[in-house]
Amino acid sequence: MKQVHVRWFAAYRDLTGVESETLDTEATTPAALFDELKGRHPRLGARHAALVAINDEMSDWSSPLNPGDTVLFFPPVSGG
Amino acid sequence: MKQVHVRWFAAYRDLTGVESETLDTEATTPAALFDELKGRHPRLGARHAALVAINDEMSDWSSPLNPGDTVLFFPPVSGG
Amino acid sequence: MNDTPLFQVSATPIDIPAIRQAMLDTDCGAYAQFEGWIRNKNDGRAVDRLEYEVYEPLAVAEGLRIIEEAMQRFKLKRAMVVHRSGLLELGDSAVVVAATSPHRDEAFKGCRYIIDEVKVRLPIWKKEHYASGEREWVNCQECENPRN
Amino acid sequence: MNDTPLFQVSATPIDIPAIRQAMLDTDCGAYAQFEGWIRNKNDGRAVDRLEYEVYEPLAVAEGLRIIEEAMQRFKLKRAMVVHRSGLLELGDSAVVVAATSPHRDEAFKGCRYIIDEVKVRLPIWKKEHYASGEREWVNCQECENPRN
Repeated sequence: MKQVHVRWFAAYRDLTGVESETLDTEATTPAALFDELKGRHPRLGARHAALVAINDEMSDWSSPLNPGDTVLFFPPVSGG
Repeated sequence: MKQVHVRWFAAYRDLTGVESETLDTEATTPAALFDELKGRHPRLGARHAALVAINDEMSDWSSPLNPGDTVLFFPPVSGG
Repeated sequence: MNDTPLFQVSATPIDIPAIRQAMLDTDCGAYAQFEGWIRNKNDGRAVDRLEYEVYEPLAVAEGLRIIEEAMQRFKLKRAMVVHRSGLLELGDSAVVVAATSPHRDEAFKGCRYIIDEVKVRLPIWKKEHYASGEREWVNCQECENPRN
Repeated sequence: MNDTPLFQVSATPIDIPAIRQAMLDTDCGAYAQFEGWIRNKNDGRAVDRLEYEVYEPLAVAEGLRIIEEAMQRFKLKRAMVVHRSGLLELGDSAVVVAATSPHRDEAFKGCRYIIDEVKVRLPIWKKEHYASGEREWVNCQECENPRN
């Protein structure tokens, strides 16, 4: 088990009702962490076009998660 | 024989030394007229990328020439 | 001129003449500029106004990366992006992209590359406020579990 | 707004904010703009300034035809061109092309089409004044008989 920090943005913040949270997890990737968090936040849907960042760097869904990481979950972007 | 008016633009005006002229010609097209005028203005070269207009309408080099027409000879353009 | 940040997030209306001014360069014959404007409708729904949320630390870092890529791929002399945050009204510019190059083909292609990448890579989200009173995050049909 | 001529020849510096103002349209999400700037060199020769000769009656008629074609082919909402005449200095805008459309693909393509056609179809000629003191009509290597 390791402790990670999570931040939710835009639609995800609305659906989870929180802006950030800290939790202990067995998840080894952002993908696994997201799926785990769907249990805690049942309104979250699939993450098809979502993006993820770790510690303010854009990341892959399969990158390794380390203790103390801050994981940013970005719903599909719509800038421009 | 028919009378036509000719106007020269930009580099052509410099090479012929005139802005406009009126002449009698047997030429039935702007192409033939241009070739005829090379005799009068020996500094004129080939008309590869040149454009032609008749009476302020863009034209083909093989369009018919009518008495009283004004033929505009445009050297290769370079706007923009 | 060279100290103007190439990627900026602005909470106030974008100063377009200032962008052009920062891009001026007598080595360049071509200046291409694109603006995204707030339209009065989207997907057939009447839009009243719009709100942009920008996660600025990452938007700036990724925005600069996009500009760098465009400058290299298209031999741009310079490129700049300013993106709005906050509340926007119809007709406001949401984003301005500018690119210079000695020749026009590169300026057009570089400008196009930047706006295309900005739209898919930057952590920026648009919430539309509809004439009906509803508000909705754009592109987020799939964010919510359909069973809820 | 709708009484602004879509093609203009200007003997004075081009008023770019006025063009943008005339293009504003809340039906449109995309505004593409291109400017041709006077560069400090051409074909390796140092350029000091530049002179445009425009045969205005035909330039306007053909310019409007190009705009019309672009609006139809690329479903533009509106398009505008202003081209300079007379003496220009380095960094001046020789031409500004603007195009609006609901979506960006059309705006970019329409803007590009217009500038490409402007460069080959309009009776406009550029005479470059070089740092060496010489002056030459651009594109006119073949105007003169090589035997002379």
